Amino acid sequence: GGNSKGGGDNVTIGFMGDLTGENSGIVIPPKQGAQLAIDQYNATNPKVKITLKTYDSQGKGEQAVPLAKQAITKDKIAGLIGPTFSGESAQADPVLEEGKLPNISSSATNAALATHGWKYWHRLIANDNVQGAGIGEFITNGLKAKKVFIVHDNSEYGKPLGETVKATVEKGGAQTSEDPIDPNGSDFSATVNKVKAFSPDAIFFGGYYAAGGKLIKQLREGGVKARFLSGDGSLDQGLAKGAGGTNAEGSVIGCPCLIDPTGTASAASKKFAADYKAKFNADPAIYSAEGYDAATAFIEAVKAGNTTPEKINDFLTKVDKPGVSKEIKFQSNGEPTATDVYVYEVKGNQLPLLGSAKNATVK
Amino acid sequence: MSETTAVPAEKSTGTPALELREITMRFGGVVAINGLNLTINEGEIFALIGPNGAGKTTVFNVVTGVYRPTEGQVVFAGSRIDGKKRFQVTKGGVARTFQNVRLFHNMSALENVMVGADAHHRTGLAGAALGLPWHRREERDGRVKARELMEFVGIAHRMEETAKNLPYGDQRRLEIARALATDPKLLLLDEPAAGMNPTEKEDLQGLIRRIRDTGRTVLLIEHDMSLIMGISDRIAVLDFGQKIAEGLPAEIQNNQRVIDAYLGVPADAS
Amino acid sequence: MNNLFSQFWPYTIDGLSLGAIYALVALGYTMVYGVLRLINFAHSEIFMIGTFGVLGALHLFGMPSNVGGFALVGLALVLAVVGGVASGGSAVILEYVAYRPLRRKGASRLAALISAIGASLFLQQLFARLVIPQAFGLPKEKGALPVQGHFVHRDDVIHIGGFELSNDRLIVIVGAVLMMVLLDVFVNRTKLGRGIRATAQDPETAVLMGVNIDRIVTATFALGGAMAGVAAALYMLRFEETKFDVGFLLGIKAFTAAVLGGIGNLRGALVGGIVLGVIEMYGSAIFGSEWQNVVAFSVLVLVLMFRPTGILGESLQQARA
Amino acid sequence: MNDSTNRNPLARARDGYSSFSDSLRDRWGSAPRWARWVVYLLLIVVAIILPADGIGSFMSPYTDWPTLLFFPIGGYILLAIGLNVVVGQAGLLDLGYVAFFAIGGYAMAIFGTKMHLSFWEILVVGVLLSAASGIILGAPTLRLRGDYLAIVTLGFGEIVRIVAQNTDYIGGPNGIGGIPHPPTLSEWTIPDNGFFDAIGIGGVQPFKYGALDGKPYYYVMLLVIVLAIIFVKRLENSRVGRAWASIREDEDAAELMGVPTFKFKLAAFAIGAAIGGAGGVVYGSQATSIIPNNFPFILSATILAAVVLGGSGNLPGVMLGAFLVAWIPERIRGLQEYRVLVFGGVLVLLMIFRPEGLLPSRRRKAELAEGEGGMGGLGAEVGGPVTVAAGEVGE
Amino acid sequence: MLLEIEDIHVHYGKIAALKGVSVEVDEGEVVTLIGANGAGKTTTLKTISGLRPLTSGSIRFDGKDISKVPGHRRVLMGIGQSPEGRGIFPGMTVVENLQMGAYARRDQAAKDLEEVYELFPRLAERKNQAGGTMSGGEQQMLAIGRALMTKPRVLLLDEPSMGLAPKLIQQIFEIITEINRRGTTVLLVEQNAQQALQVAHRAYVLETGSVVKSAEASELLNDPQVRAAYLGGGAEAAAGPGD
Ligand SMILES: Nc1ncnc2c1ncn2[C@@H]1O[C@H](COP(=O)(O)OP(=O)(O)OP(=O)(O)O)[C@@H](O)[C@H]1O
Ligand SMILES: Nc1ncnc2c1ncn2[C@@H]1O[C@H](COP(=O)(O)OP(=O)(O)OP(=O)(O)O)[C@@H](O)[C@H]1O
Ligand SMILES: CC(C)C[C@H](N)C(=O)O
Ligand SMILES: [Mg+2]
Ligand SMILES: [Mg+2]
Repeated sequence: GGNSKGGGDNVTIGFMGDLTGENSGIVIPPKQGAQLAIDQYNATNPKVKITLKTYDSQGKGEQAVPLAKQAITKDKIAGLIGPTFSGESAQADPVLEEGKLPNISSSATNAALATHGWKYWHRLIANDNVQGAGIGEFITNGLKAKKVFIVHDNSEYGKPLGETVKATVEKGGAQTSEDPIDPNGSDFSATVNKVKAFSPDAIFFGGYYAAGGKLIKQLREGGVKARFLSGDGSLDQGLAKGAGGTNAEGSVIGCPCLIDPTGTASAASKKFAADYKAKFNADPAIYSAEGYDAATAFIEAVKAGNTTPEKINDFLTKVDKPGVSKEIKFQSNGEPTATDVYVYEVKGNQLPLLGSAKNATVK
Repeated sequence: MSETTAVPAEKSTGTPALELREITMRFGGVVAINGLNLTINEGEIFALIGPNGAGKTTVFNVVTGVYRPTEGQVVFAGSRIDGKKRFQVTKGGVARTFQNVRLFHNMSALENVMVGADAHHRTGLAGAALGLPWHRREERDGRVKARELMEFVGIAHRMEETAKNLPYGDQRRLEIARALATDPKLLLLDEPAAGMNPTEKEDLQGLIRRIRDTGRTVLLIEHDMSLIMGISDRIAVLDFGQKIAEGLPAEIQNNQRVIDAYLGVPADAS
Repeated sequence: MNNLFSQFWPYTIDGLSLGAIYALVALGYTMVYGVLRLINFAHSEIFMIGTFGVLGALHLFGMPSNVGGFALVGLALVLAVVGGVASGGSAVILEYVAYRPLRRKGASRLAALISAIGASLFLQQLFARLVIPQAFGLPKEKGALPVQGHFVHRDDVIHIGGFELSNDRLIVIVGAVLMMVLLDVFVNRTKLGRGIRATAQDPETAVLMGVNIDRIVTATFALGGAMAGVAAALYMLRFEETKFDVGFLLGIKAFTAAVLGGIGNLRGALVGGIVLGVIEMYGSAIFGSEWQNVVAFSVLVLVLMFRPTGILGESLQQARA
Repeated sequence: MNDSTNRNPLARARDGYSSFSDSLRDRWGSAPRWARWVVYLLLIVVAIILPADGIGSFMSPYTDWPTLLFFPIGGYILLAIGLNVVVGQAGLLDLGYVAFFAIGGYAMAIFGTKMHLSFWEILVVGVLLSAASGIILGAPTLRLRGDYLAIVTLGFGEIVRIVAQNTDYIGGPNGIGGIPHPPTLSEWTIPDNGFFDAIGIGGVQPFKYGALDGKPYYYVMLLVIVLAIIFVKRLENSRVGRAWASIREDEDAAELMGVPTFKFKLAAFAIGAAIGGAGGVVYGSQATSIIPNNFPFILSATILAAVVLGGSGNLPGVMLGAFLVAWIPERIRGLQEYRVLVFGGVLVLLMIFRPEGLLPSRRRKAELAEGEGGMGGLGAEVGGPVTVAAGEVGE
Repeated sequence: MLLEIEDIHVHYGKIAALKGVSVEVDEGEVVTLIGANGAGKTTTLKTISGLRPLTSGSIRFDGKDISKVPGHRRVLMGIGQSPEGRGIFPGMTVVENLQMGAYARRDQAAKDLEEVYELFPRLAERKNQAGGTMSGGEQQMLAIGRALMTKPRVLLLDEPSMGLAPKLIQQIFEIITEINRRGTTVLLVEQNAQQALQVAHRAYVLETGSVVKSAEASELLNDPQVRAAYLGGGAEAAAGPGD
């Protein structure tokens, strides 16, 4: 085979995720974040330039796996940002591991991903155990809910998240009931009726916003008034849009991420928000900063003179640099060190931050 | 019940091959067969005639297991066959042709006959997949038998042709060859001469005789009187699902009830 | 179980309104199947096109908001016409492009089935990649996203104890049954209907009776498509959202309903659709929503084991003697 | 074909192709035994050097060629061979064939990760399990005719997938990860020198199985495919194949000619299922993780498309069809988001162009031309735009 | 000439079924086609009614070239047919089948329905039975009755006597004579050549896709060659048992 095995004056970093599917709304922001970091780096005229190559898996494992192989054997990229969803990660990561390709996910949160002893796998967000516990605690402490209904989309991401939330609120003394939905279905009335029968104070949905919006709509139309909560998969304006009217108003969305369009968190965050807005004419959204930071990790590696996957991976074990979203630093199992969960509220078209899940409250 | 009694013809051995006992077949309100008793002896050519809709084809369908009779019993070679699966009836020694030709259209003529020959073959999946000698012998035998039968019915030159491309008359012959391949003791022919011209009918007549001469019993439905009168040993006449007459050709021809219901004019007048 | 008892009426009504939509879509499958013996896989896309037709019209004339009462009935009528025309028209085009050439060559039904699958993929992607982005001003990568339009004001029109019936569900159920009755009368009483049935049973002889088969086939697709279009309008009334592959799951269910009722049998489609919808709801109540589709298909298998040609049996064409 | 002079060039090209494939078949049919063996051997040699980079750079500019050869190409071919038994030979429309593929895959995953059986053991177990599930599905439903069976099989496919999705023991939606590769049989490396390098397989370790090198897997798939072909071909040319054909043509008549139709239909189902299961086992061992969504309905539809496109009932045709259906979407990856669109369109066009399939069996060709119980009669009328092309219309 | 068939060639795939057949039928005639199995009689009728495309040659009806006219329009022009194999709509009742015969007509068909019932009382008895469950002969009656319902100018009958009881066969030929007397032209295909020639004015003999003879019917009836080939050498002798 003929391609340059890295080491030249150009290194390719990949980004893999759902770029055209129905949940692409939460994948485009991290991609743009990564793009921004790399463009900024290349603009400094470095010796080794970095190219970002995108792989559109549509969030599906069966598409991610061959793409991963292709990235390794054919494109011979040096590092990969992604895959973005948990399901596709579970399928593609073993291939990346065997192919010894360092990868950093900016958003795959499934807890089990960290349990395989993978050496090349990393992520820059806290996992669903953390997220689920955070949201669960918020439900019992912040909301003081006594009856919680859990809905999930039976996906690799939604189901474990829903179940963690369930376990957490049960520990917090709440009564629960549960019903999964088929995210591709259109009629959730069976679930709505079940919710009505249970008459909960709060409903948690583990899943992505496309289905979440529909669910809220049908719940509200079915006369269910309980507060709606969800996780990072729903942290997108698409949720409110799908729910229609003011149906989603007041819903609370948790995320192990800080979205900071106004740049209040730090100077770096402020600069990032400004640059992002300038480049993409949009505020940073979910995981934009994490995408940026994941790219930064690779950029740092390249800056330090590492251009082969092996060496870049070695570098990642040691990297410790303040990023936009958090400290860029990995534990030995690939998990990030920071573990904060934040909650956001749906207000019209916006998703303002309520605060840290630990101590936030709603009116 | 009919008042006529069976008169054994001289050619039959007198041992019954097929017996229908009090068969009734109802379809909703239609009574297609009504308390029919019929005995066909080994080695005879027995004709079943009657007006359209009298229930003749239905008799065939009951005998071959297509329908389970509403009432009554079908006894073949001493044991009851009503209620048996269709392929078991065939393996037991009863084969038929159809009023509307039902060949395996897109298989070659030879293959059609080989399907019939397979009725008595035993090779299962394993034998065929592993190409066991037993299987290969059966294949060879089947092919030889099929060839012989096609010659026997007079369409040996059509061996490799696709069945549906054969002229109608040859299709009828092919159906007969296919049925013979299952090695029946009793062969049921449903209007085999339909669509044939008189010359061809004469050939057919010879063929049916030769089939009988190989030791088989033939039960025949036909509307062509010259054929019926020419070859049947005995004849039964159905009308509205009931037997209105039974006997030797000469008796039937002149039976007034038969003439009224069926022939219109005495058969030899045409 | 408890859920089912405490929420019996809601489950039943939701099942009926879901089933009504299944039934209307099933009609298209049943008609086309009856005449061409073809599982028209692209029928789900015909439905999808209907939903976008409806949505497009709403966008074009300004999305109303909070339509309720008699205005909603009126709007439903208008949308049904829009959906019917969009779907009926595209069904006719589909037949012309993807099936007619095959018919001319005397192709097998299997070949037509594959053509149908190809057409189904093609139409889905055509909408996802080109039509939706164009018509709704989205970037072309976003054509796969759902498109919404919110215009219905829902309230309960009947309210007796636990029995609550909302206006949208009422319109869906009544609308579907009405269409079904109209179609049934049409097929059984009119000359064109007789032509459809004759073609279904023996096209060649139908020609000898002076039946113009091409016209019959066109009419069949137009009618079946129009029913899907009406279903699409009712669907939009209920769910106010659609995307390029809405038809997929619904199509499979509708076909299941058609088979359950007895394929080729128009009344069977109604019965099958309603039974399937209600059973899905009850099943979800008892076993959990994740088993909804398993319940649906299991019931299908059970019914067919006892009635191999569906609840009402075949009718447009019957087993030949 | 009649009167080809007044036809358009496209139609003539089609006739040319048609008569070419006919004459090819004739020659094949009359070729002596040794000649056929030479061809078989040549084919196998070609299959062995197929994963070479040189071929790959043309065949697959966008994805890794050996991996592509293993799956989808090899996988689809195997599945198509299996489905062809059911659809092409016995004439039973199965729209849920993916279920057996899934059962094989899950067998590999479960026995590999939980019981620690080795790949070769699981291959046997998986095949038996899928065959058994074929019988379990078939026994109650094979009484159904035609499209009633189709929808029931479709339902079965969905049931299998959803049950997997809802069963925690097998990982629910997460599926099963960490599926072991087949044990390495030998570290032997094809010498990386002149000849082997020239044909592009130098340096390959054909018996060492890892996630990245697709070639060793491809060879396993190849082996299974060859075995399946031998098996299926022998059946086809025997009493069993004849029984299937007769059932397809006229089930009632077949039964009245002594064919135990139920038994043979069940056998077709079981064999199809077994082959699908074998595919699943091989696929699972290479994928290292499987989830329920790897087995969607659309895969059943795709395999069916492969069978029909290639020429239902004719093995080489079916394999060609599977190859195209697997390969075209990969080859046109350059079209990006339009590739499924184009693929759908190509399917329609191919069916319009050659409704009987690319390499139909002669028997099937006649049948398709006749359009038995199909759309044939619906095009039977004279007149309309394509009058002359209706030369083949049946009745 | 009402119907002129000129040198038509027709193929089934690659097989030539008709190799230059020319037949003429004049207004008010009964013309019969006879010939062995596979001679192409059915194909000729199907080609006339537009079910098979022509490879070459032409068909003229009432002076107009109808070679390219779609089949259903030919029915409107006045060509009716009772097809080989009967072509009963199996899922339609007997009445509905008969009504299908009047599909292309604009006028009232109630009177004709009564006439058909009169001709075939069995059909009246079984008005509401599904066509597909009728016996072979009953279906044949239905097919003929239905063809009569089309009130065609020329009626194509493909083996109308096939599968009928002797008594009915006589009746069928009487009916043919009768409708011809009332003004319908008939083109009759029959295996029962003897009787066909008795009712026909003229006849054509087909052999493997070509016309080998055409003449007045009465002439053929006495033609020794025809007698030998199509009327059965021993047509009379065969009535008794034995050869
Ligand atoms: N499945 C069925 N359902 C209802 N009626 C039936 C069915 N099968 C047969 N019949 C009726 O039963 C009667 C006997 O039919 P059968 O086919 O046995 O007549 P046949 O004696 O063979 O007549 P033909 O000489 O016309 O073939 C007919 O009146 C027919 O309509
Ligand atoms: N569907 C078909 N496919 C191929 N060849 C056919 C088909 N139908 C008829 N043929 C062939 O065309 C020729 C003429 O057949 P046709 O049916 O017109 O004969 P026929 O004179 O009506 O014979 P019969 O007396 O048997 O009805 C025959 O050689 C026949 O084999
Ligand atoms: C983009 C994110 C919402 C993805 C989600 N956290 C997952 O693990 O699948
Ligand atoms: Mg009969
Ligand atoms: Mg004929």
